[in-house]
Amino acid sequence: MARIGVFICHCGENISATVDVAKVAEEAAKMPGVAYAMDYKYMCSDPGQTKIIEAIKEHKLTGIVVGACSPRMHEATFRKAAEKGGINPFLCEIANLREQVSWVHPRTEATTRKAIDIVRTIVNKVSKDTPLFPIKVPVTKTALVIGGGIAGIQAALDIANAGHQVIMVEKSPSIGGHMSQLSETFPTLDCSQCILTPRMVEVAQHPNITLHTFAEVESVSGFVGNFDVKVRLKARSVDMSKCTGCGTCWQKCPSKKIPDEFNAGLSYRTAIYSPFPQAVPNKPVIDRANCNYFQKGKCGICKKVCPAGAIDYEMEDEIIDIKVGAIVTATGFDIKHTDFFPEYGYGEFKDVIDGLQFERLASASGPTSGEIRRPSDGKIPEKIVFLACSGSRDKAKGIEYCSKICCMYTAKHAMLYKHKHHEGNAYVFYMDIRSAGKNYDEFVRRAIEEDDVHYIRGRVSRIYEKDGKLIVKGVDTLMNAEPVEIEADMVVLATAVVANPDAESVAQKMHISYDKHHFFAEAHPKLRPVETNTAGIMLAGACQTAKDIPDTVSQASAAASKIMGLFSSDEMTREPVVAVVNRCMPPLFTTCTGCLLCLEVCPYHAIEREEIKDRRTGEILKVAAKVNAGLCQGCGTCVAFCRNKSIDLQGFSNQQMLSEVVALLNKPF
Amino acid sequence: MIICSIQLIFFCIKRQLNRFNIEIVHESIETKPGNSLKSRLEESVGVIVSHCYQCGKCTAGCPLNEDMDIKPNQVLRMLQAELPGYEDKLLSSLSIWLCLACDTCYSRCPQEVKLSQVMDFLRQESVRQNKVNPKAKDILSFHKAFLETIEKNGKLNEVWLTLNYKLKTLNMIQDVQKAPSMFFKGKLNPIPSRIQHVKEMEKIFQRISENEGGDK
Amino acid sequence: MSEFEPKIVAFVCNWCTYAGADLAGTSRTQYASNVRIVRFPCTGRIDFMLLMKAFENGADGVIVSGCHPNDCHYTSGNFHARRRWIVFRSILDLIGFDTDRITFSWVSAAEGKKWANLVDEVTDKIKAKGPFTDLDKLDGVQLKELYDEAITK
Amino acid sequence: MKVGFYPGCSLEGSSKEYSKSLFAVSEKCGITLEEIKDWSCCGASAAHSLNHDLSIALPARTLALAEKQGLSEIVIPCAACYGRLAASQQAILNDKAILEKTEKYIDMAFTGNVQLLTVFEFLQKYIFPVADQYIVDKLNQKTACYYGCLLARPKDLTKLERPENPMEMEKVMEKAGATPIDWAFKTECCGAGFSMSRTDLVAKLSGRILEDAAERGADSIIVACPMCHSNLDLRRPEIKKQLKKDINIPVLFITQALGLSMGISAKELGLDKHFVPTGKAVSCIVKKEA
Amino acid sequence: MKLLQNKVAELFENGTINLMIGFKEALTKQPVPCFIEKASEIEQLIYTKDCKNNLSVYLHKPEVKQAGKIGILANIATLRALVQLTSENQFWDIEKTVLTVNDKEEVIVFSDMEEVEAYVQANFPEFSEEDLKLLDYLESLSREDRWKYWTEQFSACIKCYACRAVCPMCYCPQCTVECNQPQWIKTSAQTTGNLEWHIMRAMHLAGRCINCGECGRICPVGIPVHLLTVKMNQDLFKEFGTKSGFALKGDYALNSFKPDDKEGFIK
Repeated sequence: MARIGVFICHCGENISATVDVAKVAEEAAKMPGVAYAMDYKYMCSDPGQTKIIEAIKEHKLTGIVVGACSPRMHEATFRKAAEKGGINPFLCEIANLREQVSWVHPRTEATTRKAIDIVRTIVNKVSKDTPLFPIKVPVTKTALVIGGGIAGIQAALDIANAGHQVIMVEKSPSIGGHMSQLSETFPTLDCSQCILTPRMVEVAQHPNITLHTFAEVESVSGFVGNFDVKVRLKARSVDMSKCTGCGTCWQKCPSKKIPDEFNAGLSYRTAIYSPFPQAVPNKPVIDRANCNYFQKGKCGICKKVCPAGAIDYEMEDEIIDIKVGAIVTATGFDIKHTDFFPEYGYGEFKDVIDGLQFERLASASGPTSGEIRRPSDGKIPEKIVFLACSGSRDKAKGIEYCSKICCMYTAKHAMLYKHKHHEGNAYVFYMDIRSAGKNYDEFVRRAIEEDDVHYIRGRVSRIYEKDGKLIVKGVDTLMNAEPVEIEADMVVLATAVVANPDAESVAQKMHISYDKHHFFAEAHPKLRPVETNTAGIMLAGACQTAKDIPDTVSQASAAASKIMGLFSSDEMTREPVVAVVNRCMPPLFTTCTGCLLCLEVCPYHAIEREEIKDRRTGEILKVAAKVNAGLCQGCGTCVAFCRNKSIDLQGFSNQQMLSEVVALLNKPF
Repeated sequence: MIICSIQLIFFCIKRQLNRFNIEIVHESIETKPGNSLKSRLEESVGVIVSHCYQCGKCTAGCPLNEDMDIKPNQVLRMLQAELPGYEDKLLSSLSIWLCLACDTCYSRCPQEVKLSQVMDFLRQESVRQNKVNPKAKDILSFHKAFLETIEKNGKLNEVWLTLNYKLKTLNMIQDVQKAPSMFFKGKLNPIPSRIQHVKEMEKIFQRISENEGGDK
Repeated sequence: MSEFEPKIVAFVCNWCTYAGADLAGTSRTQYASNVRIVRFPCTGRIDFMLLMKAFENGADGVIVSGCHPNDCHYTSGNFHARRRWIVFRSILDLIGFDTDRITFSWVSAAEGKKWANLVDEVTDKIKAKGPFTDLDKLDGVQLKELYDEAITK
Repeated sequence: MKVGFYPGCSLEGSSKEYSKSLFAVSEKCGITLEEIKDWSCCGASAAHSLNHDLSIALPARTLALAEKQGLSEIVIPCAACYGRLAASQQAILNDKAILEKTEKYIDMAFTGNVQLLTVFEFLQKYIFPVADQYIVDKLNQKTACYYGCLLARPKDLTKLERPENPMEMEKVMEKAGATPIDWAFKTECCGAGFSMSRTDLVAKLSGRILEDAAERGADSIIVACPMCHSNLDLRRPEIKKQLKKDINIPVLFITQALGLSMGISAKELGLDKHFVPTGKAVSCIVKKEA
Repeated sequence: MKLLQNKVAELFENGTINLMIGFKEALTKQPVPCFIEKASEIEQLIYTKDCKNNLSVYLHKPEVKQAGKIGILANIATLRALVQLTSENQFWDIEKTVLTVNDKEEVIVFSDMEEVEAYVQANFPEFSEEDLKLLDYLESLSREDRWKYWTEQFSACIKCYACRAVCPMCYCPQCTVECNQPQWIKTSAQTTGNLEWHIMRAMHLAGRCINCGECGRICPVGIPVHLLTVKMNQDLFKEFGTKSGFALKGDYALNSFKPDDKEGFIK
């Protein structure tokens, strides 16, 4: 006979404010199989846990139910306590009384009834629980880093320096990411490339890092410690082993009018190109969509001029299979472009540019060699208007969130402009200045106080072009909402930070969650900010949400350390929530019919054919299905699929699920 | 023709004297918590003023921003803050009458606040509480003349409207020079065109005014 | 007589809808207390037999909810579940079972609000429909009636 | 082909030429416009300024009549009327309580199954497919296509592809052989309903519009709203006073311009009814080369 | 008939089979199954259009399996069953020779299952018109009337499980109704339990039923149970294009999916 203990947590007042916790404990005590019930202010606290441990011993409990917050919060805590008390941790289950009861309902009897129902359900589940024992699986001590921006670079270097193998996959021809495009960085105004390029080179030369640029992840299968990843190495059309990076090919390439991604479309590049002079690896690729040879079938100049004979038009995409134990997702972000703003001209005014374009204009390696000139006619603008919150915090445009970095980089932009043109006028339209960060607010104040940037509080309604000027119609809400009209030479929109266009499909390949803006979801917003809900996959950088460089680097290092922890032992234990095919006495052996239709259902190919043989004669007595516990992830799809219930899922067994349903019902809600 | 016009003027004056009061009931409403201007607005129009975060984009784009005594974003600000005196100030402002309902504000509003509906509501409240700004009397008179005209005729006749409006404002000279040329271009039709079932029209007005009486 | 309070059982997956319901809690989004959640690892684990058992044991409505297509934590559990639901609905439809009492939905971990709305909507719908009594009327008398009928023939 | 038609008050009075030209163009293209019997005024800005229920009930009466008449689609050339009718229909269909209330007011059933067409939608759907065979002349001039507010806003009612810089009218003008100019005041407000009550403001707003069109070299301004037309055409003396300069660009209705390209006479299109002489626009026209 | 008997005699003679499952005449119009163990008994073997039984159901019986080499005379439904069962991995321990008589009354002895598959695919039967008519009628009813119809039907069920016994696809050594931990379905013959039993049966056979109609024919209280699975097969074909008993390499709707399966019903 089961002896179950029920422990109801008040969670301070979080639960007790709307649920009559004493009543719940009282009712629980009456439930069949319950030997002990109590309520306490903080079950998860040390004294709370001690109470559980003592109760287990004192009342000889065989299983416990904790009515508290979501099992996603403290299941592990309480299972550990149960273990300390001397019972199998899987005989401890959580009744979710906070997230799904007290926080979502008012203080009524119905709410308390719901709490009691949930406790009863879980008591019934526990009474059908069986002890389970963790499964050990080996760990492949190689990490995959997806994305070669500053986040990926930092994570890869940290893991590699700890002595583990790292494979880095970057989709563009060079690593470096958005940071390599920036001019100076706030709040120190040090040159972005100067601090980044040494890191890039280190990645390329690190003995523990294998770098695949111009490559993308095709698929991810397997599970923590044992992921199988397919990587597509896109055809570069250039043999990396022969190419010396001399540059003859791109100097001679006749297709010269392709908008240059690195310069945010402000200049042109050739069809065979290396994105920028400090690229790593600094070897070109052919952009086949824009190459005369591939599009029209004639040209072939690069092949003729290449002194190393490295050009290979026949090259094809190659898919490689790699095995890794953990993954860092550092796929970065995108920004909205000026065509996202109808009221600012649908991107049709050349001198209305976005922040990244301004970075390129201000960068010494940019198309104007660092002179700030407007794109339409190359004139140096006398008046620049910066619009913060362009698209951010704009529900109507579908982006409610703050992009976090714009306040700072707008201040930086205005400052850079003023440093280069003391006589020029810089105006910043803003709603709020969000400059929380070390030395950040001081930086903004410097722009206002020392560099004489005019900050105007108000949003701009419209921009139109007249006689080569951009008429900016704004408002000064600090001046009795006075309408403001500025005839500007150039307008810089601090456009919203958004997820990469392919973020959704990346997330789906990895089976990680993402939010409605397609930013990847962390496992817990506060306590597990670098892990995803899929064990073994970590997040770093702006693919999770808009981030500045210091935050990105911190998160990357955190992700790396999570992985180093994972790699610190040769084996890892997995939860024994796995499917099992039943066994019984001969001549039946198992009720499984051996139809093997479930083999197709399993997403992990964890089910295999098993021949049950006579030990002496070797004669096949029965063919049945068998679950490989090492591969099984415990989804239970096979369990619901099996016609005659021959497979069951440990921890979510048929008996448990059915008794939960029965316990819930048969009485008024 | 002349007789016709005289008849028309005569008729208008008569109507002006025993004016039928369309749906406009003057009354004063006490400001109680839960019955504030804001809560009534949110209830009847469904615009939530707290959505506005005062970026000022509405004012920046408003075609008449310079002429408004209270700027569009400030209208919302006053509704949000609900400080003593704001309500009176709002209802007796000129701005609410200057709003052209061009919807430029709403079409660019990042928080999707339907400001033109707020303005409609405030106008109706202003009339109801008899707080119309003196400078807006002409605009109000025009609106009233317009509605009276269609109540009686079902559709608009510009001569009819103009005369009615001029009688209300006693501004006889304005636009007089335009009339002859419009007339000869065939744009003015002194004989009031009417819909067939004028009675239906009156009934609609009547039912609405009865229903509103019942509501309060 | 107090108002009819429907009994609704929700069969949800652990990774999306259960997390979505948790999010509704963390964001303090209020919704009808008529729902009781049963947590499964995946929608693929939800046996159609359990839905029948829920009705048999007195549920007035059932919600089945999991990850959106392509978002399944286990890659394809929800796709298999979706096929099963299609087939299950068609058999119920043939038999004339009131399929309006079963609501299928996708609620992701980010959709706390959607979860709350879903529960409210289903609660209202079932309230309007009234208690589920189709099964209550079945047992007991028919066999005897049938026997009597057979005898008289 | 038959399409329902709601003229609205202005098209019977001060903007007769809009109606006249629309009929001329439709007739040319074999489209018959069937007027809603006993239609009444939409209430315009007066109704929604003073009485919310009235602003829904007045258009609803006309829409209910159209339903009774069995019209499935009606074209509403006046942008203001379109705005009121569409807003009313949307409000009723979105809220059952409003539907019930309104049906009581108008004492008629309302189903909302009449589809409302703006003048652009009408041209696009019925005139465009056949227009090419009737277009014989080229307008051969720079036109400033002016939308004003009510053709462009609110965006959920007007259904324009690019509400901040719409191109629907430009497409019509290109068809008619004109060169639409790129200008900044396409969707700025002209002062609309203040024509009579605050003529000073109308002069200011319409003045800006005319000024920009003139500075960018427009030969004509094309409109599709009677209010815009009367403010830009009729209020020229006040605008002159405001700007302290005379701008004599003629203002044509979109249907007039299209009619001209189809070889319909200026008189038939009502060009003689304008205050600003339209000769300048007509004189640019050349035969379309085959 | 002689032709068939000669052929089978030949098979006995050359040792290809040592048990023949076929049909013999009965008192009723419909022939009944017979088991022939020696060549001398061959004379009773017949095949007519009225041979409707699905003999493949006997292949699951241990007594039959013990015989070793089995010959089976199959109508088209039986052939489909053999194909489906092969795809479900059920014949790993059985050596069988399949015979059929085609439209031209020719006797065909299949040399392997691939030939059976090809024959089935070439002669794939339509749904019977009678069944379709009944289904159409049911569909024309209101939901409430359908519910009434079926619950009345099921109230008559006496849980004799004849439908299961006669079904070649119901070969589980232990059926879900026999599970008692947990007890999924009430064992007594009450309407709710009966309803659950039939819904479950339909679910388990959806996409696997080969439309032999045996279950409906055998039902002692005359419930048209086969309609449930016929309808399932019809819907599955409409929805996913799958056919049961059609291919050896399975084409089962419920262990596969397409990312764009319909989901209009999902909120």
